[in-house]
Amino acid sequence: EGIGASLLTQQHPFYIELADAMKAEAKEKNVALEVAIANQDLNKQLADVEDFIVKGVDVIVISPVDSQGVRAAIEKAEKAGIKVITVDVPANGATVTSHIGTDNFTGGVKAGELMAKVLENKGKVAVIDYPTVQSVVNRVNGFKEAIAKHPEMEIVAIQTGITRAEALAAAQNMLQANPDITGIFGFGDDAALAAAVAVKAAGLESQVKVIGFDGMKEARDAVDTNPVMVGVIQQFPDQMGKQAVDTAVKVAAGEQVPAEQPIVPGVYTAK
Amino acid sequence: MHGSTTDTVLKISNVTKSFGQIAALKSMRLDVRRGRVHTLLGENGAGKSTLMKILAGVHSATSGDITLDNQPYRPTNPQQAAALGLAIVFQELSLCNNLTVAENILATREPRKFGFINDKALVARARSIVAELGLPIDVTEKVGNLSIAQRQLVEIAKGLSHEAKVVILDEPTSSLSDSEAEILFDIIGRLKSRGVAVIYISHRMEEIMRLSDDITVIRDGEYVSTHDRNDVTIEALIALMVGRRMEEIYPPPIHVRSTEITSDQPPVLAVERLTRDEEFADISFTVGAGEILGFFGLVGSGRSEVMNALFGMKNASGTVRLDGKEVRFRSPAEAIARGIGFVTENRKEEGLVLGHSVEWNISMAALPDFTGPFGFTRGSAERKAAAAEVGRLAIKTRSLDTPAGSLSGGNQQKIVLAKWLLTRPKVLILDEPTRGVDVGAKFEIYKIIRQLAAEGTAILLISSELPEVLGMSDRVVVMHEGVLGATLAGTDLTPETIMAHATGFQS
Amino acid sequence: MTQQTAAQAALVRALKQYGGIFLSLVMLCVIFSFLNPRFMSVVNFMNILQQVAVIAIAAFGMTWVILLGEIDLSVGSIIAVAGMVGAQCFAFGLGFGPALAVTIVAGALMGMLNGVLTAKLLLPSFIVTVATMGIYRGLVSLPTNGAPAMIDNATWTAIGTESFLRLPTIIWVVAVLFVINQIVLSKTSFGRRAYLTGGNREAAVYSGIKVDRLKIIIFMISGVMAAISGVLLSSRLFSAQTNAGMSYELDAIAAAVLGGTSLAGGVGTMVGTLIGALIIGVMNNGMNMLSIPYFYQLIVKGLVILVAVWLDVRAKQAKR
Amino acid sequence: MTQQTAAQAALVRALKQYGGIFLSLVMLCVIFSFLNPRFMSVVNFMNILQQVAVIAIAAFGMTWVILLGEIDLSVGSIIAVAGMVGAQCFAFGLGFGPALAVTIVAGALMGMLNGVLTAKLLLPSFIVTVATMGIYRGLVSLPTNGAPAMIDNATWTAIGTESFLRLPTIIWVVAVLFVINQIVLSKTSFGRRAYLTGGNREAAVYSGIKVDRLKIIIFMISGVMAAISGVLLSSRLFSAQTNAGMSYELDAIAAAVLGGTSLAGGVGTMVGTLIGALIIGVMNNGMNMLSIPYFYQLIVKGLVILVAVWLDVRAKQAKR
Ligand SMILES: Nc1ncnc2c1ncn2[C@@H]1O[C@H](COP(=O)(O)OP(=O)(O)OP(=O)(O)O)[C@@H](O)[C@H]1O
Ligand SMILES: Nc1ncnc2c1ncn2[C@@H]1O[C@H](COP(=O)(O)OP(=O)(O)OP(=O)(O)O)[C@@H](O)[C@H]1O
Ligand SMILES: [Mg+2]
Ligand SMILES: [Mg+2]
Repeated sequence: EGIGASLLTQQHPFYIELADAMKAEAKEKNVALEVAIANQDLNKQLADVEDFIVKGVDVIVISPVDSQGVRAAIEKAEKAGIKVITVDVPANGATVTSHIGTDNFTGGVKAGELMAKVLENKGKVAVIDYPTVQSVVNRVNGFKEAIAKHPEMEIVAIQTGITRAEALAAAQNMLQANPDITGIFGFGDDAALAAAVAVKAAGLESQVKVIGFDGMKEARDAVDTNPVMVGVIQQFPDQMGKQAVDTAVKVAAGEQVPAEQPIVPGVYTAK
Repeated sequence: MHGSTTDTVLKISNVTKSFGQIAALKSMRLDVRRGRVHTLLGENGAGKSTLMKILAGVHSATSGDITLDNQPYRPTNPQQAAALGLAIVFQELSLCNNLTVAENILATREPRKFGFINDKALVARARSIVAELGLPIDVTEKVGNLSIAQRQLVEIAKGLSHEAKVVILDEPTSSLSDSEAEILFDIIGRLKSRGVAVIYISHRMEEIMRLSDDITVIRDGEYVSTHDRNDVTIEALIALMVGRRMEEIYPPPIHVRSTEITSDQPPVLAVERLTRDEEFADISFTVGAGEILGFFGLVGSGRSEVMNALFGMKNASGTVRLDGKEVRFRSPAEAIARGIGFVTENRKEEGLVLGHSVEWNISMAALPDFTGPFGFTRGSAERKAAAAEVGRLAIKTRSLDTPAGSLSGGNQQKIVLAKWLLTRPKVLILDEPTRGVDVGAKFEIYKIIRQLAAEGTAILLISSELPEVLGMSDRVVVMHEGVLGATLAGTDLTPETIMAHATGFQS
Repeated sequence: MTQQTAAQAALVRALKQYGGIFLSLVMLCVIFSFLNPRFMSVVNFMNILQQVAVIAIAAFGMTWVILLGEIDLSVGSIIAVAGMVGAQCFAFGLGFGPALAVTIVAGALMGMLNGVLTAKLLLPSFIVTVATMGIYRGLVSLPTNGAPAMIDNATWTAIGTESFLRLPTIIWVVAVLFVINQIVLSKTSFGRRAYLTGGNREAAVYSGIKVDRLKIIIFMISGVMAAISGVLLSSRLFSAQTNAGMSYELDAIAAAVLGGTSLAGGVGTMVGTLIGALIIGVMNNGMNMLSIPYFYQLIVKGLVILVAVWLDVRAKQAKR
Repeated sequence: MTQQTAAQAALVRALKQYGGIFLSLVMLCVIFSFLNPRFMSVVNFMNILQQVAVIAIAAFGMTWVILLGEIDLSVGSIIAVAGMVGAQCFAFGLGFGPALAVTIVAGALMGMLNGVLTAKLLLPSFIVTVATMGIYRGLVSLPTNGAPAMIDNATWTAIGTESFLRLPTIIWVVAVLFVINQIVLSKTSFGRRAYLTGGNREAAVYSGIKVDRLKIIIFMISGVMAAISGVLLSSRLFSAQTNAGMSYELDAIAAAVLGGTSLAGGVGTMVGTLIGALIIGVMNNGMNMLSIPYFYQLIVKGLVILVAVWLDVRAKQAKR
């Protein structure tokens, strides 16, 4: 009956690119693909999976709202004899047939190293985070670890800025409170782009550098054109989506697939 | 003082009550005796209801002593007051429209079985209460579907549904017509003969003289005097109450323009065969400039419905001519624009915005007159006009900015009147314009009505008080169960003929 | 009157009372089964009931609050706190019983705070519960700093996953709570007082009802119902999520209002609320079954709410 | 009365009317400047004003709606739609002027739908706007399938970033809208009608006020204000986000209620609403400056709302 995919959200370019890649690959491979959007609500994700089970799909692809809570959905599917593949965020406490995702911690470390490089190993840095999302927590942890290796660098403020508007206000206020900040790490493109706007509004373009994560087109363009945006950690949702569908097709056909299929993020800096 | 103190059941001495800076009661006293009807008489805002609410445990007195059967009496809530032997029928309707009559009457006292409400017993008990009181109400009907008068009867049933030593009736007849009032008087007679003390509040002098044993007059929150009914006259009481003598209750007609009002002039308003399903049918009448056309009928005879239809609130078939031209109003806004004014019968619901100032309420219907270029309000003109009305109608208010809701009932009624006077209507509909208004204020309102008529306003006066209709009207339309009973004028205008048509014994 | 005609009369009355809304529910079911044959299956109805349980139970509590003419926007946050309290209890080493008790008491306390602020300080409940919505949502994140907490108690998680007498346990919970709420509302003096107070607060005071106490208790009921919702939700998810129940208060309000509860107070029933919740559940499930994209689902859901409330308002007007 | 004493009297009256809430605002500012000296600076106040602009403007519209005793929960979604409409206009090749006009008309239409459903079909505005909140949120995602849309019109983005006469343009926009709303509300008969209708709908009808029309116009005002908010927000972000303005309706309501607007209708002023919005803005900014973690911010914000509303209610009771 095809593949059912339950995705975390549809309001973020990363997931849109992921979904588009999946749809394209499904068309290529000529399999039916249905996409449900959990809208960041784990309960809705569970309901979506339950509804897939009733519909009788062959394989379910999940990008979990939460690594731990997704266990319920995975167990339900397996009870019904349906194999599950996770993308982007891994599942804890339940085994899935395969996981395809970015190594967020490594990505965070790369961001920290890039920050140290552009700031010449010294200076005060701020972070815009989203503490309820595990993959973001991993990124920020990686970033912190990399910064900690440099004794003359310090993280002076961490604020939550989930939407672009919130991130803009958070960045403005952090800059106001700590005018000697020289670097800002945004947990995602939205946060970084908002931080760049705040830097410009505060007239600190020559002082503050911004690094983002995700690397969607808007952010890559900004890196190319805006000197404040010095770089962005680039994920590859297109690869992820394609690979997820390929894996699902193989699983449906009874083939063996590797349990872990990590996708290492890249570092995108100005050309 | 008179009478032996031994049969005093309720004794109030030196009670004061203030709401913030307003002193509603200053040094109030009252001795209420078993088996007697004690009437409390005072102008609007004198503090009668406030005193009763203190007795009922709704308010607590600021200072003073009250004893019930020689025991200190200080209820903190209505349930406690009831348990101590006090029953009250409140002036302002205190019913829940979303529940049935039975549920309202027995609220918080529902019969129970295994802790659950027994609905059958509830209805049965309510039926027996209503039957015992002789009230014509269906207890399974929702209160929201009843007319104001019927709700008043429910209120009475609710207040009197349990045994009490003292029964308080705060203006129970203000929205009743005579036949329902008679039922109430019967009930009061039975209570008296059982030795119950009744505190009675009313502004209708005839019924006060008929019912009372003792009469206490209060003025501005202060005790004035207590009298045995047999020792006083209406005139004397009124003088005590308003602080001056009043010769007449109804002002004489003013015939300023009597020469111009002749029968061959076209009427200002001509209504033909106005009909609305299940409410009224084939209503036809005319009213001329300067004429006061009375509308009498028993409660629920459909007078208010007819007026609502005339005013564009409800659809009805038939024709309405204003100054000879056919009109059809789809909203009150259109009716007002063509010179119709409507003093509605329920001032709290349809008349006033209680939370807003006296000024805003008075200018409300005439707002277009106070609107200048670009829609700006003309503040000073508005204020001047409102002040003039307050002065003309002698409205007792601390300032124009006082919220209308904090005025006494009679003064609120005058504000509603003032609101419509400002629109300078050609036709003014008055639906129970003196409901709950004291005699002094009534006289003022009557004078204003006469004055308006003299200035050429055509007036439709609806009233359930027969003396009022007789005293004020040039002609009287009598309605009975939604149809027109008769239009009476001249020598036909007697209480007997009117009642005969109203009750349908003659048609 | 024979027993049969009494039953018939009751049916006619029920149809009159719930006609508009019941019609909407039936229509939705018919449309969906027409469009997808798998919709009409026992398994799927079990699914729907389980999916709607969390909203339905919160909506029972909300019905009480709205009946009083008040509103409780903190329900979604209480749902989240309840799950987290449960998780922390287990982390603390408590057993199932004590943990459940602590969770429910926590719900009652949060409801009590809403009630006291509304009744005693005379603040509008809308603003009180907007504020506590934020406060409770903040509290839920403190123990884990925003991260979800695992729940490793087998009994707790069994509620959301196991069956009893061939019916999923969750459905039993909903059924029992529905019956209790329905009986208390329609058959006890307490319920009658809620109707009276919601219909005319002044009249209630004059009738000797202790309105403040009533209000506080009713907010506590809402808190407890939300806490039970939170227990079910966390047991379904094996974990307490800090963003659990976000904006569920709106679904709960929608369920109650769809079911004929008047936001002005004084009018409403649990039967109506249950039907309202089912409409929301059927809609969500049916659209998923038809693979309607998420944004279109938002639009359709809004339209269905509008049409259903409109049908209901019209039916009630026609009745008069 | 000399002019000076008249001014003094006005000040005393204003202090009486806004005493409670104004005190809260001053207290917050004092506390924050005490805790962080950088708080008290011209630059930071500009920051606060810009951050609060979106909420404040939406709250002006909300004040009208609440004044009528209604509520508009679709405001946050309208903010998002407005940004997206603007972005699509530019994608379509329109210039700044036409795009702005289309956006504002879109806001008016969405408000009109709310108003017509409420006034003509007699549905409660709470449920109407819960439904349209979903519908409009769904609509915003259709053109881009959920992705944000870039806005590449220099004039549009300049609103959010440039200054005029040394003040950020956004602040000018807020100031102008404040003055217009304030004058229309307090000086015209339209405003008076809103107060009267909110105070007693029935009495307003009998006094010849066309209540239905008034209601529709007021929902349109709310829609237009939200649309302007959306223009500002998207200009600040250089893009239209599909999740823009999510739950801003609650902040707007909180601002209006903090400012003394009564949810029962009939009472409220634009001055109060502006102060209410500033309290919310100062709070968010000040806590960010102090690096208070997000969850604690939620809690503190809730507490401050409670305290401020309570102070205000108390001040009004004492005045009586
Ligand atoms: N809750 C209240 N708050 C403030 N003032 C009040 C309140 N209740 C009554 N008053 C004031 O107390 C005074 C006495 O009012 P009360 O209702 O007792 O008059 P009354 O004698 O019953 O008049 P009426 O004949 O019009 O019913 C009035 O000036 C009224 O404005
Ligand atoms: N709000 C209402 N809902 C339903 N029926 C009503 C309502 N108001 C009045 N009625 C009914 O309409 C009929 C006519 O009432 P209406 O008020 O016009 O009579 P009336 O002659 O003015 O008497 P009164 O005003 O003294 O009660 C009555 O049978 C009454 O029960
Ligand atoms: Mg009185
Ligand atoms: Mg009448």
